[in-house]
Amino acid sequence: MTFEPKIVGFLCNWCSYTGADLAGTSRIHYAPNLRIIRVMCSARIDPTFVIKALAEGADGVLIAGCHPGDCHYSEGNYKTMRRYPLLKKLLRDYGIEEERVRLEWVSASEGHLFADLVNEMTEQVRALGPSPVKSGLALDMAER
Amino acid sequence: MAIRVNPKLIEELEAYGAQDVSKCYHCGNCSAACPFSKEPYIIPRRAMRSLQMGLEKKLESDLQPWLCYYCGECSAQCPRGAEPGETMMSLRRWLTARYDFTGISRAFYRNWKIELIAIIVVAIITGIGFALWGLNTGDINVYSGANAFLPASQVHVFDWILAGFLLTMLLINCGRMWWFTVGRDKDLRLGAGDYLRKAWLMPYHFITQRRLSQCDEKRPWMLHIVLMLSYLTMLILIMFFLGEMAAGPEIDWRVHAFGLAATVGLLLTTFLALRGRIKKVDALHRHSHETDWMFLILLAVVASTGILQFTLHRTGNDAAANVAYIVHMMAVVPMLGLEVPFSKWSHMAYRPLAMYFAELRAEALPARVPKAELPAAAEPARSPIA
Amino acid sequence: MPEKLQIAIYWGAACGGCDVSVLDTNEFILDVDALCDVRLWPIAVDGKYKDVEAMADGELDVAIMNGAVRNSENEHIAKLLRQKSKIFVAYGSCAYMGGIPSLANLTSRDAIFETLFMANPSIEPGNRTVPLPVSKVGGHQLELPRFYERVYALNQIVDVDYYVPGCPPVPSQCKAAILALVQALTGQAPAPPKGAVVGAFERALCDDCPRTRTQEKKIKRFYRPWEIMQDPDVCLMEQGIFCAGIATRSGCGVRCPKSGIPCRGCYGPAPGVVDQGAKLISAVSSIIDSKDPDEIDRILETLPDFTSFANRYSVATSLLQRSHGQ
Amino acid sequence: MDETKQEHRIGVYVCQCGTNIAKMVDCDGVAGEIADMPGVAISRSYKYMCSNPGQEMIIADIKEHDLDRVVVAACSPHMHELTFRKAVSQADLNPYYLEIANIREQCAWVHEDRGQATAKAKDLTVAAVDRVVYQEALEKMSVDMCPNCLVIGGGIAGMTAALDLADAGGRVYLVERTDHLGGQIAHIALTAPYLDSAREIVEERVTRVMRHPKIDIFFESQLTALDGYVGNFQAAIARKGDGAAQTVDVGSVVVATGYKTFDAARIPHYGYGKLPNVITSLELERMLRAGRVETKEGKPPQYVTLIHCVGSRNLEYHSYCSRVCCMAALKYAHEIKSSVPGAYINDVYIDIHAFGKGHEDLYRRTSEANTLFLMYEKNDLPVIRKADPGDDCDMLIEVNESLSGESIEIPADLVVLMVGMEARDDCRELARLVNISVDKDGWFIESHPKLDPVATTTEGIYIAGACQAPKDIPDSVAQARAAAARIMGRIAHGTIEIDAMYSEIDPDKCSGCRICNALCPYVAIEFDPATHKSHVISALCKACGACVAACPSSAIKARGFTDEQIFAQIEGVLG
Repeated sequence: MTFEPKIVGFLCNWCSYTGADLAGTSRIHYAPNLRIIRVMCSARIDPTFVIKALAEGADGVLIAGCHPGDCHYSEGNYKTMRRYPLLKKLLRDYGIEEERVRLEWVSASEGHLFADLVNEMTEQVRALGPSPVKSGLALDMAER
Repeated sequence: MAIRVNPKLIEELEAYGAQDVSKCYHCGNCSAACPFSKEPYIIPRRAMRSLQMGLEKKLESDLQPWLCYYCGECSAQCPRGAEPGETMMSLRRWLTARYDFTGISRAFYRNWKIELIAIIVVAIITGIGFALWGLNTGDINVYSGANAFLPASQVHVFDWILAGFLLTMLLINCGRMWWFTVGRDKDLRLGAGDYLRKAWLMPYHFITQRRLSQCDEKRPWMLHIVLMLSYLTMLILIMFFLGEMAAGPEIDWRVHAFGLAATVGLLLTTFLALRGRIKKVDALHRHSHETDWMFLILLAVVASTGILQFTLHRTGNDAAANVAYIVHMMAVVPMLGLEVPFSKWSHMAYRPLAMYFAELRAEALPARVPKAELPAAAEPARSPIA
Repeated sequence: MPEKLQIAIYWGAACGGCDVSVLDTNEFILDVDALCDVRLWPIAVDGKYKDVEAMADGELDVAIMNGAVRNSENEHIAKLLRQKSKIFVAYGSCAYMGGIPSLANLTSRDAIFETLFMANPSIEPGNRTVPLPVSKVGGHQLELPRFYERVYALNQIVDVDYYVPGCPPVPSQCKAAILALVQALTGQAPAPPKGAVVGAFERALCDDCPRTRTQEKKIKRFYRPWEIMQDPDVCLMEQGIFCAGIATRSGCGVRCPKSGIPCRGCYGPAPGVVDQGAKLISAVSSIIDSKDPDEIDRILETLPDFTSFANRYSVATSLLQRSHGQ
Repeated sequence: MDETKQEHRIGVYVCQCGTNIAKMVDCDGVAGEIADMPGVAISRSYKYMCSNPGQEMIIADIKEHDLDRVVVAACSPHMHELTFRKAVSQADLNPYYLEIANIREQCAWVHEDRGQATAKAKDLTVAAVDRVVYQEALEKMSVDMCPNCLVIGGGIAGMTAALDLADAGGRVYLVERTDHLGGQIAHIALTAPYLDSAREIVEERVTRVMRHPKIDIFFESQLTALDGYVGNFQAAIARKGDGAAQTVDVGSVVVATGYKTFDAARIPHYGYGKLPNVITSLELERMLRAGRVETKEGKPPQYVTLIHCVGSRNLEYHSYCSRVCCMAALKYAHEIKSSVPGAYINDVYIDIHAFGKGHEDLYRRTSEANTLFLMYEKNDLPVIRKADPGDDCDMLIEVNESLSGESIEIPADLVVLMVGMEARDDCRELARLVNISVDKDGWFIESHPKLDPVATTTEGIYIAGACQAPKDIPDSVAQARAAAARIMGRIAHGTIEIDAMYSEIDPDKCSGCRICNALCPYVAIEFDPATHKSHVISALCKACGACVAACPSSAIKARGFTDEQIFAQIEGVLG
């Protein structure tokens, strides 16, 4: 039985979440591995959320917001854009493949793009295998 | 080399009866409605455009107006009331004036009074001429035979001279038409052979009016056919059997049957045409140019006086018949002398010619333009959209 | 005056600074001595593990342990003290969050051994060996504590009652913490809720920082403290010097920033913050003045080794716990 | 977390949406499994939750089983969140005690495997249940509405808005950058399509504004600062030159700063400035107002050519259509004909946009008046050159005429460039000042292109006239009056409701690091130097949550999207 990755997606309400809705209303099929959590703006996405998701057993995390320049709150997505590289540094240092966490821009009209993105990311994470974060502590406790 | 736009041309065309040309905004409904609109003759839209822009040379060398028979569909479909049908009509008048080297028809079309005066003058001269001539050659009470007031043999000579004159005029104008539409087009490569091979088209279309018969509305075609045949019959009778026609008093059915039939045909068609123009039912009768009226009236007079003198002669009133004869000639001479080469009547020559030339063009440029079904004709298709 | 409180002070994986910080309370130490019997404090008084093992459970009133758990000995004593004490206090950043030693969690035991013992140029190639739990030396069997794959904060090994943060806790806070415990135990004051952080405040460092802050926190590059002539009165962050104070619990008296040294976060996350490192990410990125991904990267290059800034003392307790085992 | 849930009575409703959801998701199954979750008092699956019976069911259950939280697993919250909030509040439960799980757009419609879709639907619903227990009762907040208004710009839009507002009784502060009112219309002789006098239109407005007791006009002045929030702004207005600004209290702001005409010299191609008889529409207006249309040589032109879309509908300059030039050109055709009866008018255009009331008629009338319309392709601009000595005209314009397909040359004595509209140079500056956004062309962005073209993304700031996009007079006036009406509505209300979703700072946690201050796109966060703490002006906050994520002390709470709620959801979806 193949490994089915669990991916948590944090989507901004105005562009990406609406884009996901569009994928739905257009009946575009995509992989069922993504679990979407809505936030008003990608700038609301505290890196803690991403780390929390990984700690809770997510194999991948998707952060999606409006395209730069299109933010409903004028510049929220730039704030997200600034956090992302630091977050990746942190993950890298903790020995977590940075591909597990992706920042993407999806507009309200990009239902297709969103579906493709989910499929592509699902395969990417599937290829990486289960997240090393999953209950890492417990494992070490056991082998100690 | 860019063509110079000439906004004044429209004004010139207005003298020929064009109106509302500038209303057209090229939606193309007219050409969609026209049964003949087909590359390279996008009728009437491309002509409308050339006219709006005043592309004089282009219009001059355009056969399009002659390929339109004014069924009126275009005007009916026009959302802007730009009267494309009437524009085509006025273009035919304008072209007639263009083909005519004497400038007479230009004068006629631009100012109908001139035409009227010309007709009256010619009529009076003819009247006086024939009166004097008759009086000093024969007896006013004798219609035919020896010392007839106007002996057929001599009138015959006059007819031939007149025929000769107007034939020359007409031929020269036709020559000019050829030059404008075919001759001067350097892209055309035509040998004598081509001209001969297609020559049959002229009589064919002259007699059958084939193209007109392709219009959805058949009535105009039938009238034209009747008119053409009657006219033709008359022409032959007058040219070759004038003696027999004048002879009498007993009726010689071998000729008179034809004569009477032709007269009826002429009277009938003239009557219907006049009625149409008065009632303005059909599109082609809605806007009449003064020249149309004059032509029809002349035709009516000619036909009626013709039959009148005939009846009077057969009923033994030779003197009255002779008077009627003079009146008859007073109408015949201006009609043939003025209308045929310089005015409306000339289209009977230009239309078949147009079909002929169109076919020649199509032959000459098969590669450049899809050969349309009759008339398969062509000029370089320039417009990307028309 | 009730009979003396029974206390033990012990160090795990630590530098010793915590023990010194207790001594730094100066004459207060005499009050402590007057109040308490110190049953175990390797750095100050004599005492044997077996004495502790001999105690009855809960015989100790307070066990104060500093340092993290790095090896089997640390774990053994931690569990032992927990078992024998009424109140178990994690003292100092290492005990509280893993501290500096837990930066080792970013790598693996093998890598550490390799660097320390095998690839170490100061060791003769012939004698190179790694610490073994059991080894024979001159016919004698020598046992060493087992070196764990990772470093653990105390609460990951045993149940901790109170935490005293700091690297080391400043004497004033040490004093305050001990007094609080004593008063609780002697019924003079209500005991702090279990799991409470004692000897620190309930807000982030900025609250006590004398440096002025403006709205204009916008920087085009970061500076290490020695790279720039700093304005002593202006927020270090605003001068481009990465200071963890914004995400660090106050209590230290803002010693570092006051002396021109940026805070490194030894007092741990501000109350209510789940992950100090994660919070520092969004805080720090908020002051980067650029909308262009490439420029942002360039600016961040001026902030090397970000993780050991963000989680300098808290790798062990960070939410991210990658398994080293496999 | 289960403990927290235990104390609650949660109602869960799984919608089948006819077969839309039921086809791919085992709704009964999901409802069944959820029923066993701690805290879930009742869990149902129903055909159409959004239907009246569906809503009634929720209301009834809340009363009967005294539910304190409601979860609806159905379509996207964008679809029916408000519907169900209303239902919940009808049962006297706070509407924000509701959470929606989107199992239609995110499951039923996008997955092919019923098993997987159902599993995912369950995860999402579980997450919603986990989240909903952390939901809080939120109340909409209301603030007082100051009846005074600030109108920026004394053009037709600004004056109209000012008059409507002042007539309604509020005080209006009208800020005009020049020393006179009237704006662009002051330069126009007649207006399209009815060719009536612009002067009359504008003069009536100007006199009324000048005389109006409720309108204070600030000539040669501009806004230098705008603080506060909807209903309670403080606007600083300064005369050009001197720095001393006067501050006025206003509740609303109408931005009506208009446009600037495109500078024809930017298209060297047309030789504007070099060929003396190539002029702009503005210059022609001047001639028409003077009642004399003539060439630089002082002769009446025989041929006049109007060239459309100068600076508009052209990728090099502005891609948009300036909207008014077509009608202006037609208007000119008439005006020129009446002042130079013999003139031939050529109208060189790309497309004639005659979209407005009476426009098509004007177009028809003009073409009937023998105006020659010549069409050119967007990217194939006409070329103007001096005519040859022999010609009866001053210039020749070469055009590839697309209706005829001919490349032609047009005789011209006078060429009129129909220059378009562009945003004013200071648009971005002003946008920053009043905190609204501009699009790529510099036009102010409305809050919704279709449903709310008058308001902006900042509460209390409205836009009117050509500063939002090229507009003609009626549209500008309409927008101005709409803005005025919107404002009056709010004034009449006395107070304004502010969405319950906003962020708030816990003063006990705030350390005054001021990281959040600069982050807020709506300058809704204020730092109090006295207390050394920041606080959110909730009326200004739009709940984006940027500050919440950034706060290193976790001192800021996004109402409706708290950390606890999202953590719970994360744990929920990961089962």
